Amino acid sequence: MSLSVDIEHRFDGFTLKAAFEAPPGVTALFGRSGAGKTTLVNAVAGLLRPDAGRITLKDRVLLDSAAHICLPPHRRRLGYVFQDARLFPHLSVAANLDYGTRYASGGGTAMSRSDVIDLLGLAPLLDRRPRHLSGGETQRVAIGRALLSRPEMLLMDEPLAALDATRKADILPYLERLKTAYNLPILYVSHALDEIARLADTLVLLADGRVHSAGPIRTLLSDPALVPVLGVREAGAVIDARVTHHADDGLTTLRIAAGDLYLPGVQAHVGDVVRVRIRAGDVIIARERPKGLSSVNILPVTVTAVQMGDGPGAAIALDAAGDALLARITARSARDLGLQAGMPCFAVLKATSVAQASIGQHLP
Amino acid sequence: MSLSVDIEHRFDGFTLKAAFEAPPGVTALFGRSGAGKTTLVNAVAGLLRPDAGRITLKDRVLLDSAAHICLPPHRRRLGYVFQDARLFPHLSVAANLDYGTRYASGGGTAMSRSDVIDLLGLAPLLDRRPRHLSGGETQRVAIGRALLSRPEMLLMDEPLAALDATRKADILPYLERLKTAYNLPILYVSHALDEIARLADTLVLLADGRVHSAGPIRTLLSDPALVPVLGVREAGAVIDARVTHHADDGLTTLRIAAGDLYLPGVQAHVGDVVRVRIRAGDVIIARERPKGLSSVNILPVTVTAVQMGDGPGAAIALDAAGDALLARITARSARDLGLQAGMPCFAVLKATSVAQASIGQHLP
Amino acid sequence: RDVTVFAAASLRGALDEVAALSADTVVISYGGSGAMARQVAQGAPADLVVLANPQWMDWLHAQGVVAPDAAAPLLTNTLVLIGHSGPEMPNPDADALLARLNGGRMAMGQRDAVPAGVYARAWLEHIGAWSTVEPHLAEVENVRAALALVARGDAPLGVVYGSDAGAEPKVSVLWRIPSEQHPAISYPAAALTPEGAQFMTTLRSPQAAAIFVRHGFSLP
Amino acid sequence: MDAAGYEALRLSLLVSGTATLLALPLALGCAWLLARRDFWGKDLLSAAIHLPLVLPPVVTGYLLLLAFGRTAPVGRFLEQTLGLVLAFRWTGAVLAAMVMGFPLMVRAMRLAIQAVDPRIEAAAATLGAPRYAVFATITLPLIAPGILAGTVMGFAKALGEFGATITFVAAIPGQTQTLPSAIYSYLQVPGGEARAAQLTLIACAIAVSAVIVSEWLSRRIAARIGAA
Amino acid sequence: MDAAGYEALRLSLLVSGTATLLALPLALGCAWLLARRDFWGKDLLSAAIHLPLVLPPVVTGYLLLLAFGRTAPVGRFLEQTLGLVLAFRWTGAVLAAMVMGFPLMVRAMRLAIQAVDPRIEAAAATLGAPRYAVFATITLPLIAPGILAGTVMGFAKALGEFGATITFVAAIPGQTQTLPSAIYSYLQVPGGEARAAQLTLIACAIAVSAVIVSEWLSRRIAARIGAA
Ligand SMILES: Nc1ncnc2c1ncn2[C@@H]1O[C@H](COP(=O)(O)OP(=O)(O)OP(=O)(O)O)[C@@H](O)[C@H]1O
Ligand SMILES: Nc1ncnc2c1ncn2[C@@H]1O[C@H](COP(=O)(O)OP(=O)(O)OP(=O)(O)O)[C@@H](O)[C@H]1O
Ligand code: MOO
Ligand SMILES: [Mg+2]
Ligand SMILES: [Mg+2]
Repeated sequence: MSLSVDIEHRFDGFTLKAAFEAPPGVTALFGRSGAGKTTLVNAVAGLLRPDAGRITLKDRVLLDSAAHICLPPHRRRLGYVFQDARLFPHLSVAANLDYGTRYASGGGTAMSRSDVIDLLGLAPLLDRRPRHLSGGETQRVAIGRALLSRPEMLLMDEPLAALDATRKADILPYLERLKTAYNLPILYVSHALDEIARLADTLVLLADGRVHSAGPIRTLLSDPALVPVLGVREAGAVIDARVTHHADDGLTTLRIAAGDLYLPGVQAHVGDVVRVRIRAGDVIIARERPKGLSSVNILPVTVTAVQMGDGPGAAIALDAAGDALLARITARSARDLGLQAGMPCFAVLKATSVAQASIGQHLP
Repeated sequence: MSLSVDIEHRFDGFTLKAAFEAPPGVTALFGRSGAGKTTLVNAVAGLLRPDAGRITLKDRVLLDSAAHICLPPHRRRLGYVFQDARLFPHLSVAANLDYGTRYASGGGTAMSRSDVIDLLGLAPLLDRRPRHLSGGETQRVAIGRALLSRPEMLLMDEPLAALDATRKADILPYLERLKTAYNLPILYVSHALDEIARLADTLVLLADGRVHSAGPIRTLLSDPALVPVLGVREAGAVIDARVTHHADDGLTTLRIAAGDLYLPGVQAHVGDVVRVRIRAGDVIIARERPKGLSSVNILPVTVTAVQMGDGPGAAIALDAAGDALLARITARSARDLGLQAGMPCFAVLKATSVAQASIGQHLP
Repeated sequence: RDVTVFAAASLRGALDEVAALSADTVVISYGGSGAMARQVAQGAPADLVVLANPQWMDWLHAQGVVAPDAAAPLLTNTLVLIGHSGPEMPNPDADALLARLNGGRMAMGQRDAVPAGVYARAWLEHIGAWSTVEPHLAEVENVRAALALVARGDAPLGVVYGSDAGAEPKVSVLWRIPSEQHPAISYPAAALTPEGAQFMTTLRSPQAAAIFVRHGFSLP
Repeated sequence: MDAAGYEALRLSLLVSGTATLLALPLALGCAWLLARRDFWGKDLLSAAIHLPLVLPPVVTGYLLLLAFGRTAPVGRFLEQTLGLVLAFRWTGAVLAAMVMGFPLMVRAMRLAIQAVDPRIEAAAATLGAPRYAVFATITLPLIAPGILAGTVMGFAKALGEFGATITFVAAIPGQTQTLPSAIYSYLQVPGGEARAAQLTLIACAIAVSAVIVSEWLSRRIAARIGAA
Repeated sequence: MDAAGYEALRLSLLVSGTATLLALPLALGCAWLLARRDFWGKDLLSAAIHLPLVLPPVVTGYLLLLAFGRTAPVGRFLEQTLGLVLAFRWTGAVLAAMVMGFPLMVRAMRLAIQAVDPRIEAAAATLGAPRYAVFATITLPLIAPGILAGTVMGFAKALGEFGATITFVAAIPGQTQTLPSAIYSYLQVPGGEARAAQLTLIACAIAVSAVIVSEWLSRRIAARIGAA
């Protein structure tokens, strides 16, 4: 276990009581506004001393209220990207970044300053004062500062919320590299399931200060029962696929047990196993293999469960030669097509609707 | 014209030179981080006095540097939701809200305090101090405060960025109601094209301090040339449809020139005209009418333009009996299907993939 | 070696000139008599003290700092009634003073704290005017402030030393108070070291006497 | 304590209290000007405000006499127009205490104003609050700790002021003789230490109470506005 | 100006400068304690720091004399252990100036510390900075305006201090006679006004220069840390 958390804390009118284990990799904290995400991260960082609990990182005890242990923040060696940036107002952007390096302990992950500056596009900002930055620029500097502090774990509280899609798409692969190449565990707060699906290995769903469910992202995202919790639009399965070919027209062939997928813009090398997120809403079900469609991804599947919702939708769990898929279609279609468990059919996936951001590198 | 802006301002290393007209309704400012969105909104609000320019709201001159007119912020009667909330730290949430009402001029839009509190879920927070709020809670209070100040126009700088999808979905219809029922013009900064497509009537694309393009949202969103600018995932056409029937299973039938659409969760009344956003990535093209699909929306269309991108994608402009549609498919599929201008074919839209949030009420 | 003298502030000027007569380097610290007495008792590096007030010299005797025979009066001074302008007031009584004050106040040193104030009070009591004049006093922290009040016309009358009044053109002496109407105004001096004793001889020299007289003091 | 002591105590409290209250708005105005405005002569204003700190109090008192004495131009003007006499009145003691405490008050308030985030004030302006209302409803509450600190300092200084007061308005029992000048005069007499000590203890007690009240208030304010 | 005037000026600058520098760290420590810590007796500490403001300077000087005189317990102890003699030396004048300026310094710094957002300090801690480093690299630069203000006030007060100094260490030319006590003693003799005025002008000039320098510095600091 990388991080293990079991804490309890009461505010006036709000109680956080959460326990979870975060294996190496990225653990996402997901939950509505006010669910307790920031409170929890603050406790991990040592900025909030919970009423009771125990937090360990690898073999280090960060907090053990029973043993009266509470490591001060500066000895926890965690890099924290705050929801509210918290740049040092009296330091230039460059000095803000260097602050991270200044007190970096020997350990942790070595990232080069110039890499960080390039990635986050900070070069033109280096001489600026924080108060002359735009919202997104501020947040990028905050990310850079945390990255440069050589932390043993990164805590990121909605780090990309202030960023535009292009910038997000630039930064996400880098975060992935942190986790794979540098083996840096990340605790990642976000309300964008997109980012989470791409980055996270583990998902912790917080609701009202309690852990609603926690587990491997694959399992949770393809659980039809969680569709209402995660939001209708965001549900979708995550499957592993091996890169077999990059074609000249930019499409990459990926092999899964059920057949081949053709996806654009996959960056991995041939032979790599990548993670592909297929949103339930992007899957069409056909009784017969359709022809003359612009969709090049058509997989034979078997219906494993049909879950009719309260509304007009239905969640259909599918088995694609062992991989779990999730489709969200209208209840009317489900009836019209006569879908039921065990029925063989075809899943049509739009190649372009497999979001760029949803293709992530898989853990080695 | 509701708002007319033509300003120029230089910061060290950044120049804003933007002119645009915002007709009544919602005008979205869209652009990358650092494009100058906040700077522009600040100029409209009177918090930044641009080097030169002219800003008028309806028939009131807010700024005319040639005539040395610069109305102070408190006489501009604009409600500003800041990117960084800016709640009054010494006042409770309730008092923050009431501050808006206290100095409200007689004019502007009357919204009831209890409505605002209900909508934004502020009831449990009323006695709290701002520093005891979570990020999302803070932003909700900021929105409420601006709404209650009876402004003649709302300025919203990424108001929903800190909110989760569910909360966003709750608030968006309300903003729509402000614009339709109360006729309140809104200048809306966002980097979520989703929100923009749903709310905005006019889109102003800022890039590097300049207006890249501006115009009715319908035109800009279905312009294949803007696909790279807006982001591959977010491009998509917006069309108007009339509600003809609400079925018991929750699907609503909408009439457009090319035929019927079946969409879930449409809230409008029978007879209303609503706006439907159909993302380019959610459209599949078929040469023949497909059968046995879970997709119930299949429209006969004609290809009007095929634009091959640099990468693996292709943007296909379609004409559906007069309505412009945009499809994004792989270049390979475009070639395989032999798509070219003038060719008749079928557009398959997943009912559930027409996002809930993309169905908005149309201006009366 | 330097000679250090602690002296009453009202002696500055005269004493500075006298010090110049000495072959030694004379360093003079001016201050209030009470403060100086306390400092000497606390071991101040004074070779000689000149106070404006015999009471504090007595106190120093009592503290055992100064031998009873080491101290002797060095100078005396006179007390004068001054006014901003107007005719002289020989032998004033309470009514005359009140009339001349005409609703204004009489400036003088604080009745207990400032030596000149102590003498002024004694005089007023002697002529039986104290209870009448007392409500019309303006007591200040030093004689010069009293002088300033009269010079500026803020107070019609004041009681100060003769040595102070002579040098201020904006006030006129209305009445030189006879010395028997108040306790003797005496500046006792005491040498604390041999160096101090040596400077004492300079102080008592005829040249010094001339300087003191020129500044309005008298010799005992 | 004897009657004179009581009288001095009463007067000290009256003078210090009045001086503090009167100086408050003026000091606030100066603090605001110095913190937020740029104007010609700003540094000189700041220097002038600091002067009473630098000059021996007696000199300040003397200068007050030159300006506000009965025969002085300003003093005459005040007497003729407002009927306000400062010389030898408790009102003059109030003026002296105001002048001496002023630099302390201004500085504390200025620091507090400088620490207010102007973006918060801007937010209030966009909600329609005119400038004075922004000041009253946002700035003022946010600088409450500074106002409180300035008030305590000003009051304490006023309570301890003596040199300028006695030079300007003398030490008239019941009118202008405050606690410190009573203490001073006791200290000048051999054997007066005991009574001086008694009055000193009273002054200390007042100061300690004022500080304790202010610390309590400051904690309440901090809890309200969320300062550390 | 005569040699004595120069001497007094030199000594005043030496004493005020030394007092300000020595008091600075101590005042900073007290300010930090009062702003950030809660402990038993906090209000009493605060009251004690304010006392020199409330008491007539002469009383403060007298108390210093009682404590640090050559024959007084603390004075003797200091002399025997550290060889440090305060009584009637310029070092004593430094002590008196420190004590008198202390409340002003502490208050300015305390206000500044209270205005620092602890969340910014917390951010530094998460980046690995130990507590002293957070203070040195974050808190200290952010409270620079307060330190500057405290320094100016303390220096100004030290420059103007007179009652406590003359009571504690007398006014020995070249040793303990500072500008204000020279001014005071000139004011005591007939015809001394002109020289008193001259020295007063010099004191004013120093004060004005100090304030102008501090205003300039304060603008630079504001530009750096982004205060209003
Ligand atoms: N100091 C505090 N005192 C009282 N209540 C608090 C305090 N801090 C947070 N809360 C409350 O605790 C709850 C959880 O807050 P937290 O900041 O952890 O939420 P969050 O999940 O991070 O939300 P968001 O997504 O909006 O940032 C909220 O209801 C908040 O109002
Ligand atoms: N006071 C200032 N001085 C110098 N440059 C500034 C100042 N304020 C903003 N800028 C710069 O102007 C540019 C535009 O800033 P602005 O805040 O308007 O961006 P934005 O479009 O709102 O970005 P974001 O989406 O990140 O909030 C940025 O490059 C920013 O760094
Ligand atoms: O010389 Mo004195 O002791 O001020 O009257
Ligand atoms: Mg949060
Ligand atoms: Mg912005």
